[in-house]
Amino acid sequence: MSVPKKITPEIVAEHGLSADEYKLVLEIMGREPSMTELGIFSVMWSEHCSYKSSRVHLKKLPTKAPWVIQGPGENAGVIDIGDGQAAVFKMESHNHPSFIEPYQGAATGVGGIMRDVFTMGARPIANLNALRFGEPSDPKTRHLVSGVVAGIGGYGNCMGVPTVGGEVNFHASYNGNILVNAMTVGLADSDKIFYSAAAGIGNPVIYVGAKTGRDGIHGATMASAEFTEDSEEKRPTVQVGDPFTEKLLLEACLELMATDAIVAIQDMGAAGLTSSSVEMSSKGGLGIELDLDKVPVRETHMTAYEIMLSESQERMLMVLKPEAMDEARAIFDKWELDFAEIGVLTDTGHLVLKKDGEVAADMPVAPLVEKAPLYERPWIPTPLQAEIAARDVPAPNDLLAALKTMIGSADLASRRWVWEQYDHLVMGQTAQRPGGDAAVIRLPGISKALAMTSDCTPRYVFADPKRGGAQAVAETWRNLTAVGAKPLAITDNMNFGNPQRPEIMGQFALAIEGMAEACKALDYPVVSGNVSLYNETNGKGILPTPTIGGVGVMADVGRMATVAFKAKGEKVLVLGETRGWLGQSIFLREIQGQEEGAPPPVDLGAERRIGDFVRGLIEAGEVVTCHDVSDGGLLVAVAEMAMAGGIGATLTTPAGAVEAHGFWFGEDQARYVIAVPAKAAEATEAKAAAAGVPVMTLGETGGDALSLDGRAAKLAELRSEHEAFLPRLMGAA
Amino acid sequence: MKAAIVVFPGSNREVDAKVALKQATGKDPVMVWHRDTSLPKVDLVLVPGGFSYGDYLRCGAIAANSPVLREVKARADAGMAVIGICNGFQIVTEAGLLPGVLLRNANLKFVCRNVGLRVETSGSRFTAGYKKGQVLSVPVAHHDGNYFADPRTLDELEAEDRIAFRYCGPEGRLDSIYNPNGSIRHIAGILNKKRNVLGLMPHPENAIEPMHGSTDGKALFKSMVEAVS
Amino acid sequence: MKARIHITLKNGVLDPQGRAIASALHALGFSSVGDVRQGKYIEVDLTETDKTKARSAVEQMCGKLLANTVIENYSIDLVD
Amino acid sequence: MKARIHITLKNGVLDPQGRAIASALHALGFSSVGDVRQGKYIEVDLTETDKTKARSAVEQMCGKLLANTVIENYSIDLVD
Ligand SMILES: Nc1ncnc2c1ncn2[C@@H]1O[C@H](COP(=O)(O)OP(=O)(O)O)[C@@H](O)[C@H]1O
Ligand SMILES: [Mg+2]
Repeated sequence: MSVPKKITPEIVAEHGLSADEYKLVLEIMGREPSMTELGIFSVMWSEHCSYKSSRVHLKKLPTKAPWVIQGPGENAGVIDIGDGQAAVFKMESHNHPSFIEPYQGAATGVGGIMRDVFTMGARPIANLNALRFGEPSDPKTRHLVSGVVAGIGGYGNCMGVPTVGGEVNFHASYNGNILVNAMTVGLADSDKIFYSAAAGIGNPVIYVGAKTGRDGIHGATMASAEFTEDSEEKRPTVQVGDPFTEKLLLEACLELMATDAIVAIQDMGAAGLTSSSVEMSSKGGLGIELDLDKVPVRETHMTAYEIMLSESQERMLMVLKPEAMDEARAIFDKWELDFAEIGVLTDTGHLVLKKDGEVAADMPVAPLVEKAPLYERPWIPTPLQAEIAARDVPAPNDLLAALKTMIGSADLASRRWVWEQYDHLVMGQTAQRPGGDAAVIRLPGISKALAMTSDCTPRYVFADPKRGGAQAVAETWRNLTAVGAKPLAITDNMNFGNPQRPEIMGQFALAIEGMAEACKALDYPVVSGNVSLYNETNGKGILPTPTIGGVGVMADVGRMATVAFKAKGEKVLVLGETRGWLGQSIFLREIQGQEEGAPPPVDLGAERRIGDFVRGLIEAGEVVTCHDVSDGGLLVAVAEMAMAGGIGATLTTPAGAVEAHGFWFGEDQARYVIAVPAKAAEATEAKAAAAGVPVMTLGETGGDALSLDGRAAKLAELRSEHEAFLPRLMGAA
Repeated sequence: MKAAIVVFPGSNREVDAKVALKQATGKDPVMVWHRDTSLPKVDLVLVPGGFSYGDYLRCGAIAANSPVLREVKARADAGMAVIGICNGFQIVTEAGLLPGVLLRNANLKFVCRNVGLRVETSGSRFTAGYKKGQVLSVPVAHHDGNYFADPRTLDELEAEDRIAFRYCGPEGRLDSIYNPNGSIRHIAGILNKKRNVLGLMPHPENAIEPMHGSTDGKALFKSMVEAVS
Repeated sequence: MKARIHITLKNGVLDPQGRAIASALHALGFSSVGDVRQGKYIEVDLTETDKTKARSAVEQMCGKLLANTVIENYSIDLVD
Repeated sequence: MKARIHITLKNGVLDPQGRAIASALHALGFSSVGDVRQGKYIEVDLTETDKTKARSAVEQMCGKLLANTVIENYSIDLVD
């Protein structure tokens, strides 16, 4: 048992609390806190739980729309998708754990986000993952890629949830700090959503799932050494995931949710029993009393401090109706999971923890939450870079040779090596597999489907955070549109450096501004999200990476569009304006070796007009082949369509266009390439013109090569360049 | 035809299998929980894919020792049809209903993709709907599908026409580049001596409608139904 | 009592894990490495205090569940 | 020379496999079984004949590749 200890400034600092914050603790408590109480403050006031640096900015994001059932603030966002159904989704980071132990770090990240979604009453139907690694040549990269991908697959595959999409980038700024962002989309009945607000004084508080061990205890260095009797070896702070137990927990929870037993439910995420019990009671405006001796533990002599701060995985906290206890217990028995009544809701407004007959903590809940520090940290805007005109960028001798280099480069190469390690087909509803613009998952029994994607172009955000923030949102919207879905809402994962540096805080503030503008213009609110700060090593931040996860819906999966060319002799058109924007382009970086210039402007009005037009064509069944234009520009987009379909194309640089390399490799936004039967092309062009959508003919499908202005590259050759990068990097690993 | 699907803690393709059986039979199969000690009277038991008991220890080993499997075994010995898909193949193999074992994939990685499958025999109630030599496109999704048995067993399987499917290229050619897991002699599925038990790694239940990109799995379920009616 | 159980692949059974480890070690420059075989090591705590009974129980555990005797051998050490 | 390497989970690290094995053994009626922990057992053939050099090489192999020292411990036996 813990010896009452004098709390020194060192102990306070080790708990991540500033002197001012500790003063506030003393004020709230009216006395010196116990170690357990200090631990709880430290967790609740951490950046992760309190959003103390980010909250003032996050408030600027639009979160409402008629179809939003639950915006940010719960375990996951919920949107109405019609027919009495709701999509429940969120994205979360596991960056730091994944760098230390890539397999378990990534695996437990996936486990955590799935719990967030099924806590709301939804069955997870798809997972996505957005990954950022250091340079391919960095000696650690290979090990990290291999472990992270295996960990994501290891957890998701075992859960039987298909992993259908994501993104992978490589950049030196992530050498010492990779990003692992995992997203889960779930499906629920819109009138059967479960929330975390506790209610009903006297109702029992139930712990279910796996046992509590000393996993990942915050501040483990000092806390465990001080408080455990056996200090023979330094405790590892990484958590080990057990997807099998989580699968049982999922099935047991969903079975219980089909009954009427649950008053409130909350998963034990990063801050374990602490944040779950505090959040449930604070949302319900109640007190809560827990008997920590009743918590199922995996190890002997666990202290109150350790039990409250443990980050053991695969656990949930629930408030049940007393009369439903037996029924609930039977369900958890069936699934062979722990089920323990560990406490009760009270009218005291206090969190009271008992351990070994003593009171280990007694603290008011409301101020713990409401008085959490909130910082308006100073920030400075990112200096903007000059625009780069295509004519000022040297043209390559051979556009097709440049294309080959680009599609074989780290950021554009095929991700097949990654997604083939993920079961992307389980559940039998995968209508669009990884490799297209967005994944599409049909809903069981009907022809409706959800489309989902994750996107961010960190180099744009770095060069111009506001533009980059808007671009990330717009790109997800475009990717959903390109398969024929109506984009409904987003989740976000804000990965940034140290917020105490004004230039980093500037990136954050401006990226949010850009995102907010795009969300508003596109009627595309934010319903959930996550913030991960302090992503830096040796004072060098990562590229600012606000990863966006978008979800949309389509009425008829039979009309879904895919990127693959489907027939010979079709006309290839580009919709949207091509101005040859080479600043921050892949062309500039991979061919000219420059990471420079202003990123492409995002015209949200054009974005919406053109996207709505394209979606209209797809919904009308007039277009089944569509690909948005993003990294690498037009020629890369067309090459991807040709490789996917196994059908080539003959292209001609339009007369009067900008410089050819600007035209083919520029990264102007709000563009889509479509292929339509030759006889329909004229009508499509006329419609586009009528809708104010710029349209241009690029060429015609056919053959087994991509020909451009008389030169040709065989598809087989392009494909082998495109497919080679990851297998080569990863070797036999 | 009446069919049952055995569900273990950690099974995850039982619903996919249910949909496929329903499509073929017009009826919902009975779902049997692993703790059940008796099986309903059925013509077919399907052991589905997934990660029974987390695939801990060895894939399928813990499930193979469950009470319900003892019952499945007794029925199979009496001639009832049993099909084990993926984890189900591992389970029935561990239970001794089929010879050999499924080792970790040769490159140690999970693999999910469509593979070419060559039908090696149409002489079974499972494969009667295919022509010998026909090439199918069916997905695999597994970490441990690397079939292994000693040469004598393999020769026996071949001599008795008990290899049901082999991994192959689009034209039916056998080559290690088409083999997703390193399985010996490119074996993807095998039959028992009495030909009433089939184990296979690929997922025919994920190739039964145009949206799946292939409907080549349908005939397998149809054959099983026709065999009893 | 505690049983320490080693489970190893029989001779002639392909060992993909062992092979992969060997080639990874070679790639790391460990040129003196020859064959590598990977097996399992399981520790089982037993309340049984009689050594003969304990051994026979662990034998059964191995035969029934812990090892797949088609491809694996096992060996048992008992320690107090 | 041959190195026999045992890789086990550190104290306090969750061992889902061990737990699953324990409950499977209970279900099979082995009631005297308590805790079960699963580790790896790796045999590496070495052409190196000098014991000291061999040990230092195997130490390196463990640290770099064979064990995940964040969550695992290892021990090495050398035999001729
Ligand atoms: N980590 C990953 N997991 C699964 N799928 C991925 C992953 N990374 C990329 N993909 C898939 O590869 C395809 C190409 O990705 P990307 O180039 O980022 O697409 P886009 O440029 O259209 O956003 C997409 O279908 C995407 O979902
Ligand atoms: Mg796209």
